[in-house]
Amino acid sequence: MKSPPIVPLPVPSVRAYDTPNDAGGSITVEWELSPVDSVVRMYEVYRLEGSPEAEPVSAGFVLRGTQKFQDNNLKDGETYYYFVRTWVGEEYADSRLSNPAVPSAQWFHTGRKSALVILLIYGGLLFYYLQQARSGKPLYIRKIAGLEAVDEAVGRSTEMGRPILFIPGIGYVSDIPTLAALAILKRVAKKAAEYEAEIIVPNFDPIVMTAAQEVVKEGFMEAGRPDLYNEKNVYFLTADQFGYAAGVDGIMVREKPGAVFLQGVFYAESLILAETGHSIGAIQISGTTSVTQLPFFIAATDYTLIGEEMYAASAYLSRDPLSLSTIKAEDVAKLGFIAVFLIGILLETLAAITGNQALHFFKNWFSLF
Amino acid sequence: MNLWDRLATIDRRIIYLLVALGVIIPIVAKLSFRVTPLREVRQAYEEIEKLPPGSVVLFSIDYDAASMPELQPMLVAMLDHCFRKNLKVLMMGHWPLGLPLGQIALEQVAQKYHKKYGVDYAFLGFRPGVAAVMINLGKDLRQVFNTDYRGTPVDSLPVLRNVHNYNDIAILVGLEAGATGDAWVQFAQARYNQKIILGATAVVAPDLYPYLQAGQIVGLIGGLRGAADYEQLVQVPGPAFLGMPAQTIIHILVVVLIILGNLGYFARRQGGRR
Amino acid sequence: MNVLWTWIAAGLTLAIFSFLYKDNPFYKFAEHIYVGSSAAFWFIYLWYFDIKPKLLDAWVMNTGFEKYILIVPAILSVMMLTRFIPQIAWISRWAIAFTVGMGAGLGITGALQGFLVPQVQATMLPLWEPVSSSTLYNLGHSLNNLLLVLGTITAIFYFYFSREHKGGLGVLSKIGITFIMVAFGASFGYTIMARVSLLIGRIYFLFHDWLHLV
Amino acid sequence: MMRRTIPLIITFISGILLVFALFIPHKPFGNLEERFNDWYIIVSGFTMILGMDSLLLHHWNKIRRRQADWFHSAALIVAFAVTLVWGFYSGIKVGNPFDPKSTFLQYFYTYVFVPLQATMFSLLAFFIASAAYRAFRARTLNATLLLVAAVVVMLGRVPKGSGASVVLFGIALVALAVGLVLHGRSLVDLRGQLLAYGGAALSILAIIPIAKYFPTYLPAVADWIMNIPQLAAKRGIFIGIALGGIAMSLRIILGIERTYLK
Repeated sequence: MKSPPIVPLPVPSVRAYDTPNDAGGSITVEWELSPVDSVVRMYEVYRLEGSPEAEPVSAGFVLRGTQKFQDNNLKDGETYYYFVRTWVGEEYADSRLSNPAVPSAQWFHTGRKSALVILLIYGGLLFYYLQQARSGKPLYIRKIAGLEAVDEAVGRSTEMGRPILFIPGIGYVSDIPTLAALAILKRVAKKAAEYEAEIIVPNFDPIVMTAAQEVVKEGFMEAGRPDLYNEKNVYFLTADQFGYAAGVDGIMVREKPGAVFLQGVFYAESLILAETGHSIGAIQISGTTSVTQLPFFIAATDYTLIGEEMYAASAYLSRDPLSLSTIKAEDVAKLGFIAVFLIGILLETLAAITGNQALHFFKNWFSLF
Repeated sequence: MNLWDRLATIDRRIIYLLVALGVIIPIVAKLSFRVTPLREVRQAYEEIEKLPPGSVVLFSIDYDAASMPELQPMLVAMLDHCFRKNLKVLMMGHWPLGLPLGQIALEQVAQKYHKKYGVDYAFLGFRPGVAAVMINLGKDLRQVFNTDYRGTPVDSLPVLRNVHNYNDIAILVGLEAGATGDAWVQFAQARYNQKIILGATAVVAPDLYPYLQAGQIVGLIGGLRGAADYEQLVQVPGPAFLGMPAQTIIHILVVVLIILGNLGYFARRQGGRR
Repeated sequence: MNVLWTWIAAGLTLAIFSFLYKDNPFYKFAEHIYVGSSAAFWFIYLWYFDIKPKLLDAWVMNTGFEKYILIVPAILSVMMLTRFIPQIAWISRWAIAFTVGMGAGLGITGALQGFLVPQVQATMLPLWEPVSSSTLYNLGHSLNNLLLVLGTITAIFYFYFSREHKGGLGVLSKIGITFIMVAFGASFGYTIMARVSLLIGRIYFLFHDWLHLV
Repeated sequence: MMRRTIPLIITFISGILLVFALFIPHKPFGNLEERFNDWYIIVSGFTMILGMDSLLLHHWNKIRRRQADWFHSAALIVAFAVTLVWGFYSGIKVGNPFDPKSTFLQYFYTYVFVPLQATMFSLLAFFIASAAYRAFRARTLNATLLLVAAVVVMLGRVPKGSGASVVLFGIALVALAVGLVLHGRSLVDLRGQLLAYGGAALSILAIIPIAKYFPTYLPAVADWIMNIPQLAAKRGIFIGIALGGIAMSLRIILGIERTYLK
């Protein structure tokens, strides 16, 4: 496979600069492609430390068509020079030396300014409505069917003389949906204690287990029945996704719960659990923010808390005015975002019709780097 | 209970049975839908086909049990191809939990062709450091693997005696469930001009097409469909090829079940109104 | 040797499948084996891939700040284990508080970077864009963009909590839930193929590796 | 104080620091997220001990009280012990139990763990069929749309060239016609009846052209559903989840939401 030799041509220009928005120790090298880029095997970047006369060291290489290389693990404050070696087959050609560049660390990530502005405005809204709540302004929240059904499910299960099964999913205590699930668990536990029903909570994560133990105990205390609390019913199964599913399936068919709650983070095991729960005739209330699993919960369970409804649950169930106020702030933020969409859509449409690239400024402002 | 009621309330066990039969029958009966193999799979096949006997092919197992349904059939079919063509096979991997899967396939197919360990094939195992391993393989294989997985020095294995770096490896086959494939292209192809064929899960494969278009890999096998194509090309029908009809049958079964359920539902609702 | 192991694997596979008919001693056995061995498996995994490299090896290899900062996670770990001693079990809350705080912090940054800002940007679509010379194609393209925007906005209105869904809001949220249902149906249908692949793998194992019928 | 206030302060500080870290690339914030993650992984590794204690105690009690299935509980404890001992034994012998020459990886992982995991996972093929059959009923307009979207996407994914989808469309349209006739018979008003019967006739007539052209375009229709309405709704849900998640996180950081601490 001998092709006629092609002479490697160096890249026409090389530029080096401190990598922006980083913790220091990094320089970005940029170049224009070699005129023979289509046959280039790779671009190898060489680094010279301290002075243009220093010994060149290979810093790394990239594939053809690439114009950028980030050189890491450098010393902040030191001066570096670069050149790019263009490889064609076993031949190479070196570019001229780049300008000197000095790596340093930055204190603000300019690529994330839009995120900061959004966070500040949204945070301001949240604080504003928290203050409103402190001044005692009543807040309305629409009915959420899945949450209305919680008490009913516990009641019906008790009537049938069956225990209640609460499945907190396979999330960790650092997952927000798991914390939302614990808030729902507290309500379920309280109701169960009122009805003197048994509640079983099998766990995937040991920390969630300890938190769940505390939550159930608290729920029983609030109902005035700490005597009924049995810590042995809140236990750990296994940290294996499908092992957990196998174990919970076993609990379902043997304990025959009358009500099954599937709340928290779920992955593929969601349908295994929900179908088994359906097969034993339990009332099932599910909720998750894992969008890929929602279709299966919708299909196989009686009530489903979709995404954000789950986060609203703790406020909804506790009717705590402070929590409710954050939901009001969420709603105002939604209107704000819709307004932003409309402005963006208008500007983008104008840009597309007039061909005026400047009109993209609004959309571009939201880019994250 | 009339017919409509039955249609609306088919027992789930009957559905399970139908699903099981829908998968078992096409596999056992070796039903097949002959489809034209995708071009990128044929390309991979031909690259291996044209290697002279004795050439060395290095397999890299870069997946684990979760991607087994898609990637294991590819591995088996490609190994079959290599051993049948009397090529020498080396195997390594970057995902420690996937290595036993690779090893099982290697032993199985080697046995089928009565190949001898150490002479016709060797299992190198795993070394930490993805990029470092790839780069050092280009310098000296012995720097990375001085022994095989059992601790036998590579110099005492005839299959490895003349293998020192990528120059001695005709084709590298990477089976990918993650981003390791990109690293192979970057380090082995760009740096050392190694010929690479990648097999990937249906999720990963779209990310690898640009390499194929740029000529940086010489073949791409994507998902169960790709595996089925390769099995068809080497004429060893395996789970992928035999599974293709099962896929279609289950889809049809589900649609028919939905239709039946709705027919029963509407008929009952009508009955209820009377 | 491997034949025996293949029989074990096949036995466990069949035992799990038997659950589809109904709960039975075989499934129970396989389930208990699975739960018990997987609990141990993940402990070993965490030990060799997390605790050992990130704590023990790091302690040996690092120096100075990077070494001594490792005392923090070590103390947090010990705090967690105080749950074994009821009198001081409350100390574990400090460690739980750290993990929860971390989750909450990541909850904010992840939602901002990963979801909110990119999705907001992606929704800013032109409602008329001459991408092709064919007016019909442009019309279709614009209609798609309009549907994307409409679906996104109405779905957001479905999650509007602080007002009753009546009147205009009621209409919008109804359109929103319609989009959501279509989306759920579509992703359900999309997933079936992947799930069938899994079953093909198991059936092939039984008939090929175990029974050698195929 | 020690039991309630300090945990709230710890939560506040660790949460706020991570939010700052998003905007500050400079040390020590730049790699804070990574560092916290490492710490978290270490801590969660140790808490596995709590989990194992809970699991073993649960089953030990079942054995002690000779409860139903105590035999299986014993099997669980034996399986646990064997796995643990085997894993660490392999670890000591070859340095790491996940090394290819470790018998733990070669036998336990390959012939016990993987088959159990894969088989449990594969049950989904059965459950997805039974769930679809039971749940996809055209009860309301939304339920109908859900059903139609599911069926179209499903058929759009069937590999081309099998001819199966053509046959299927025939079946589907005949079924639709029968359904419409049945539906029409249940209606009282003449206009509704006419509509239903007309629809039935149309769907029978449509069989030939649709069977001929539709399978070719079905994958495109399926893609369209995935790329337009599906994506739109998902975006709306994501934005809601993001806003709700930020609010919930802030409630936690500020100590308003503290269910987990009680």
